[in-house]
Amino acid sequence: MQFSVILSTAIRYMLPLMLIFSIFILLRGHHEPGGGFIGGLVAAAAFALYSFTNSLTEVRQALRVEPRTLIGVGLLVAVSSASLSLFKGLPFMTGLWYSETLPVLGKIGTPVIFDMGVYIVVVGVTLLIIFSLIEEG
Amino acid sequence: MEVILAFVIGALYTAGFYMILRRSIVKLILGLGLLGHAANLMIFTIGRLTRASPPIIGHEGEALHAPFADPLPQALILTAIVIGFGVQAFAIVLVKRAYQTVNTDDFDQMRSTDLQEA
Amino acid sequence: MLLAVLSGFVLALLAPWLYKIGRDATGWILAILPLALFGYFVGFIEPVAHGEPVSYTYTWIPSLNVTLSFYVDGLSLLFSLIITGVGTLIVLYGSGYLAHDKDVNRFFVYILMFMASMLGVVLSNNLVSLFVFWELTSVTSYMLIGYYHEKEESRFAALQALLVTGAGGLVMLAGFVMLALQGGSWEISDLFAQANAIQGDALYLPILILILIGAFTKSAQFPFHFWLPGAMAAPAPVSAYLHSATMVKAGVYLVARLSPVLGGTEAWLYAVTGFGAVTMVIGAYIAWQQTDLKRILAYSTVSALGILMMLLGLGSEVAVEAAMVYLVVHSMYKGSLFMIAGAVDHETGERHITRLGGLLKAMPFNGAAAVLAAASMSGIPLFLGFVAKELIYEATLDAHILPLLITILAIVTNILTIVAAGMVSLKPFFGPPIKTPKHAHEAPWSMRLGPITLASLGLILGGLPFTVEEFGKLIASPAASAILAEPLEVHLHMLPVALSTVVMLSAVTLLGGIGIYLIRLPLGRVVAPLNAVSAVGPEQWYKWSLDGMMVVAKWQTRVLQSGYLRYYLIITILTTVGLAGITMVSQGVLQNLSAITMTEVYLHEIILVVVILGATVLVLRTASRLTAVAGLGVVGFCIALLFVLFGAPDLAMTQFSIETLSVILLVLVLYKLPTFTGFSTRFQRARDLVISLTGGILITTLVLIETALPINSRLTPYFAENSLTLARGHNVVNVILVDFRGFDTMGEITVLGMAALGVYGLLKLRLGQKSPDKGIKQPVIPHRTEEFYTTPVPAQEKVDS
Amino acid sequence: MNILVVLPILIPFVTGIILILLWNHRTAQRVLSVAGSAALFVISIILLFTVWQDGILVMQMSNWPAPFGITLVADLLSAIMVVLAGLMAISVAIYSLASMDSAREAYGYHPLYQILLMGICGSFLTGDLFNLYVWFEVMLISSFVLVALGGEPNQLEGGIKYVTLNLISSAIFLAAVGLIYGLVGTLNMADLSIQLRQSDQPGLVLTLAMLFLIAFGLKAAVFPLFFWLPASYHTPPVAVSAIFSGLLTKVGVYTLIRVFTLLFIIDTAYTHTVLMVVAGLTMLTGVLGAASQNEFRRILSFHIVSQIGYMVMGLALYTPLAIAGAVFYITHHIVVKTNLFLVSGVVYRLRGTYQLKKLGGIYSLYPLLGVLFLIPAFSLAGIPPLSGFWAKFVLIRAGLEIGQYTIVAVALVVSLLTIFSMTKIWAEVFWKADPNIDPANPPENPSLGTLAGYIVPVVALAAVTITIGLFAEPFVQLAIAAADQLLDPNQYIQAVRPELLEGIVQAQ
Repeated sequence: MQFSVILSTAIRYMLPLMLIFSIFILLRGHHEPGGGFIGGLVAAAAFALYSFTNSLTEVRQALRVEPRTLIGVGLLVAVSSASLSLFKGLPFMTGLWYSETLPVLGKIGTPVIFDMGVYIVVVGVTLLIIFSLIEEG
Repeated sequence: MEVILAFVIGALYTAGFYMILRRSIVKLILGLGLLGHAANLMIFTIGRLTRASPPIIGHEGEALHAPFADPLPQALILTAIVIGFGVQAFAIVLVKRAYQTVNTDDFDQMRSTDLQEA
Repeated sequence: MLLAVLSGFVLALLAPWLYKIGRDATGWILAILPLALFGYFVGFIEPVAHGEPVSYTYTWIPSLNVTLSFYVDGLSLLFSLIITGVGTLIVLYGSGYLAHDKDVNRFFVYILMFMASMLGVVLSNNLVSLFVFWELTSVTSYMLIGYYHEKEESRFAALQALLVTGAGGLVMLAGFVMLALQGGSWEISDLFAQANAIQGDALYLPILILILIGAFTKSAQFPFHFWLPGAMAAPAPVSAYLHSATMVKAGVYLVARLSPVLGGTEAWLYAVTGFGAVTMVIGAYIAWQQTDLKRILAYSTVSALGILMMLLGLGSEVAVEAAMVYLVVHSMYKGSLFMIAGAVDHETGERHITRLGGLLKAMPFNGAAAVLAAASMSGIPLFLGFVAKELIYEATLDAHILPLLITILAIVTNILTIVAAGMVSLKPFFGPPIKTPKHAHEAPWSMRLGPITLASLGLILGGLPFTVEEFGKLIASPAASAILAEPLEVHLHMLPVALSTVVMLSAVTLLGGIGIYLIRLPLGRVVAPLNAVSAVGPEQWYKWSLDGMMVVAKWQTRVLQSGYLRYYLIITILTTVGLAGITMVSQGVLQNLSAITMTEVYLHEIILVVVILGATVLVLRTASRLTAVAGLGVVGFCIALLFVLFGAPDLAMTQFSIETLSVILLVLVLYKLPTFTGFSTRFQRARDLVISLTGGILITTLVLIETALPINSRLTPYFAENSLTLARGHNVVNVILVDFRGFDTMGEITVLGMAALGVYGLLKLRLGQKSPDKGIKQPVIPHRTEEFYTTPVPAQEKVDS
Repeated sequence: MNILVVLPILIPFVTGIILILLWNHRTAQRVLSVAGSAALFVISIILLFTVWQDGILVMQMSNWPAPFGITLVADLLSAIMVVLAGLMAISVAIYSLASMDSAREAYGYHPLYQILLMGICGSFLTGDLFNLYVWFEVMLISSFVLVALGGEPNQLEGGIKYVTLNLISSAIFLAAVGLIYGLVGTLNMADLSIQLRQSDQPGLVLTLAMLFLIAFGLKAAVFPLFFWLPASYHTPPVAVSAIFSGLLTKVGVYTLIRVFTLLFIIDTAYTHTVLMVVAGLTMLTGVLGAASQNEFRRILSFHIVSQIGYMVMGLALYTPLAIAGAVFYITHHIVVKTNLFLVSGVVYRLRGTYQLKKLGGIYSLYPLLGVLFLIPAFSLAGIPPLSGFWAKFVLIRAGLEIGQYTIVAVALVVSLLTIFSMTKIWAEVFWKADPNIDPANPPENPSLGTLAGYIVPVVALAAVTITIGLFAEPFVQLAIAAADQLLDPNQYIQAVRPELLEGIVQAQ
């Protein structure tokens, strides 16, 4: 696929923007339509677009981690946030909330962190599938 | 609207079943896709339809006020869609690989694991 | 007592190790156990003969009323003595017979286990325990008959014996359970008191039939007798022990044991006596036409078992006494003859009597034993066999049904038995010597002890008035009383006290036997045409039913497991529609359809619906993959729009993004696959459409009915109320996803992750060919070089496995 | 609240995650996989003892009261199933170390294995119908990947059938869950138990019951929905076959027992008659299928179908003893069937084929292996005093107690045919002389000692079979106690949330 230089440059600059947008969707999910799943897809789409204009090696470099590892990390984040309550003697996944409101993030609690885990997993999954298929040719 | 959708769902199921009964492995995948759509739409309809009141609590209120769309079926479908996607992605690739090994789209060429060796 | 029964199992498990130490002496060491047990049971003779039965109970599975309870009365004691006594001799004999066999240690394992199981059968008071041991005898006999397992014949015979006795056992188990449920107890001794209640019950006849089938298969009664001659594929010690002295008598034992509970009725009389009589004649008739030593003995054993069954069916005092005496007599002479036959076979390499003769000089001990045993078998005075035969005639003359017929049959049987006795004892050992494959010589001591002991016991017990009487008083009568459940007074006499019909019959029998023996060869040629009947005999039934089963099995598997995925799917869809549809119709669910009401519909919604339907038709009809994928995508996007219209923005966003991904994925993958080819005929398409329609109609009906009913979600009000206050989120759907039902989401992302790993693995890992090195682990592939697999492998040849 | 309820899900999950993160560290993966499985086994035993002592354990996920959140429930049946899962997990994990090829290990065999266990344990423990769907999917996707991983042609062919039919089952299940929510507006099983019993639409409830019967019946491989099993179970590496054969169909049976003792008891005369017919036909077709096969693992696969029939028979008879029989049967069967597959793998390791015709002479060379085969084989065939005998005995007794003679007769006939096909394997593989003996080129015959990784789990499972057989009492007691719980749904509801029971009282 031959993309014009303009497109390729545009995508290069869009990448961080889209990532920020995806995080925005992730964070607002608790209150407005959005959430980790859709956010993750947006982020994955950003990398996917990037991979159409650049070689896979470059995309991997930009990503820095293996998509496979992202899956693991995402699941780990999710399960850790869910397990926190166990240490407080509460049932698994009980939402724990930090009492202060943080800048940007707003109210932070384990359900939100769990959603971040979802986000990471979705990025990892999507990229792993796409990368594998592209490598397959 | 529920009545109309009931028939749409039925049509989707019929089409899905018909597609998976073909001998083509590609049609199988398309059929499974149709069935997935049908199932999601069905749960959505079963949860009853409410027009244009998403289950989001306004910033002034403490709770949802009727009328609002039932959020639970939505959450269930969302989960089901995502799971369905994952499973289908795998199934698609499986079909592709199977095609590569037997080199045909014809299911009738894929009977060896069921049959006795001569 | 528990130790006595179980010690055999323990020793069996130790036998292989003992063999490593003991080698050739192992038999002598192992024989100590049965001998000790024999001594142990001898200790019971006095008390049991004089007093009450002894019982022992050990708990096993109280929840199921299963106890390890043992009951020593005259009957079980008599059997225990035979089992341990003959067992001792057999272990010794076996160690000699199989001395040069590399698998002799396995023989020891199985024979000891068998002995212990057999002891368990005859001593168990609990129906379930009895069955447990019963089946163990079947299994151990399977292993023993199949001892020479590399021969097809052995495997066939072992399986045949196992299936026939196993089938009977299973039937019997049902009978046992019903018996226990009717009788209110699982302990046999408790059931004695319930005899009237059980016999009066409507289930009595089924119970009787079921249990008798078990007993008849085990004791080789017609029409199940055929497995016994087949079992002659076993080594001689096994035949001598299982197929003459012990296992085949288990059915006889069971009938005797349950006589007080089930016996005494007309049904019992006709069934047990009838089958016994038929078996005894058929067995004897076939026996004298055989030429193989072991087969002669096997059929004559069938005949003897028939006699025993018949006597138990008659059920009179003298009949039962006769049965017990004959049981002992038979175990002794037949055990010894089997061992002798084995010794002959072993030392000469030949067991066809036509090719044997004049062996007495080479094998004097075995020859002498053969003569003694045959004398007892023929019922010559001074031998215990004579006493038994007198009693049998007494019993048949006294029968409640058809005394004349039964007596005649008994005479015929006894005459033929004498012929068989002559054939196995006189023919091989006397007359002109015939050259045999191996140079004939006497067997080692381990193999002489058994035949000599057992054969001479017939003379010792039957040759003196004192021994005969004591034998009757201490052994036979207590056993008979146990069967009749009342003390009985039958005295045994060495010789008849007066010249009676019975004595005349004995004389006729003896003379007839000698006469027929002399003309047996010409007679055999005369009756030979009759043998064609055996081509449709029970053995054929067994083969036919096995073949028939295989035909049915193959046919149904070919039909069901056809390999066509679409048939599997058709069956699945039709089953679903059928089960749910029948239920709906029969349970009156369809009435709810009348409650359907049409609610308002807007034009844009109609348009969406039309687009969905149109796209669906496109998917169905297009010949292009990409068009089909596009159609599928349109359906998905339209559904997403429906979600938007009906208040589900999260759902819509998800559906949009997923649909996009799916389409990309489908295009990426299907791009390289071929275009559709029309595989199916017009008929198939019509058929499939009808099947699919039934599925669609089912779903539509269900949705129509449900949406017509009022909804009452028990959960939603709670979510509406608490999402913000307790779970701190405005978006209720998201709150449900990450909090109320966050656990679902955890599973969901796990599915996603695994699916991605699966895609990755499927695309990269291609172990196309079977590993060439005979299944030994795949060649070790460097672990980190994933590139190794990324080279696309060309489409492989289909490899069948 | 007791953390034990969630641990059987968490342990394999966390293990699986760590294994994904340690993707390229083969040794660490192998060690951790076994360690995780061992931990699961230990925890499962503690769980069972706790439930046995203290009654049903419950945890409300996210601390929302039932029926609003998701509830995890460990009653005796669940706990027993989890213990069995743990036992299979550790046995097959060890076996995998020896038998799994490094290629598959490099592509995620170990993490997938753990996630499979997670899905299985989740299915056993959840008390929520939709959550059950999710765990089913977790289990299924892992099993899909495990069936196909390696990409051998057979695997792909069998895999497509396996995947398609199971997807259909999932679709029916999902639709049925939706319909049930639409009907009574709840998903919690305890709550459903009440609502469905009191539904004013009994006919509709029965219709939905049939949909669940199909969905779970397909997973359990009952007649006429079992096709996917014989088509696929013999295609993946034997360790995968083994864990599947032991656990996957039993998840289907477990859910059948669960929903037909807890949810759909509105008209047992109707539902359980259907189950009875299904049970009989499943037993028969399965065993006949086995009789017609000539390949080690195919025979075993068809036998799974046949044996499932016995378990359904226990459920269909629906008396305390019968349900206990079903529970006992599952216990026995999982151990025995897995072990038979493991033994088939040892034979394959020695001879490189599963074809009976090409095998032979194993008993002469490896008498110990022969015994190790005979123990589970005879147990499967119901030879006393091994575990399978007691399982069949209880069911036969339960059937005769209520005069269900037909199903008992079928069970007995099938039992005989089971003996037939087990002895067929025995005669062909072990007794018969090796047909390929080539004196010039004798086959390599490694001593069993060098195959310790194969043999240790086989010996352990054989020991369990013997223990269950000889010391059956505690196992029978456990099964009876589990059955008592199952037949009294209010115990379950009471444990989940006592307030739910008030609904019943009001309605009556």
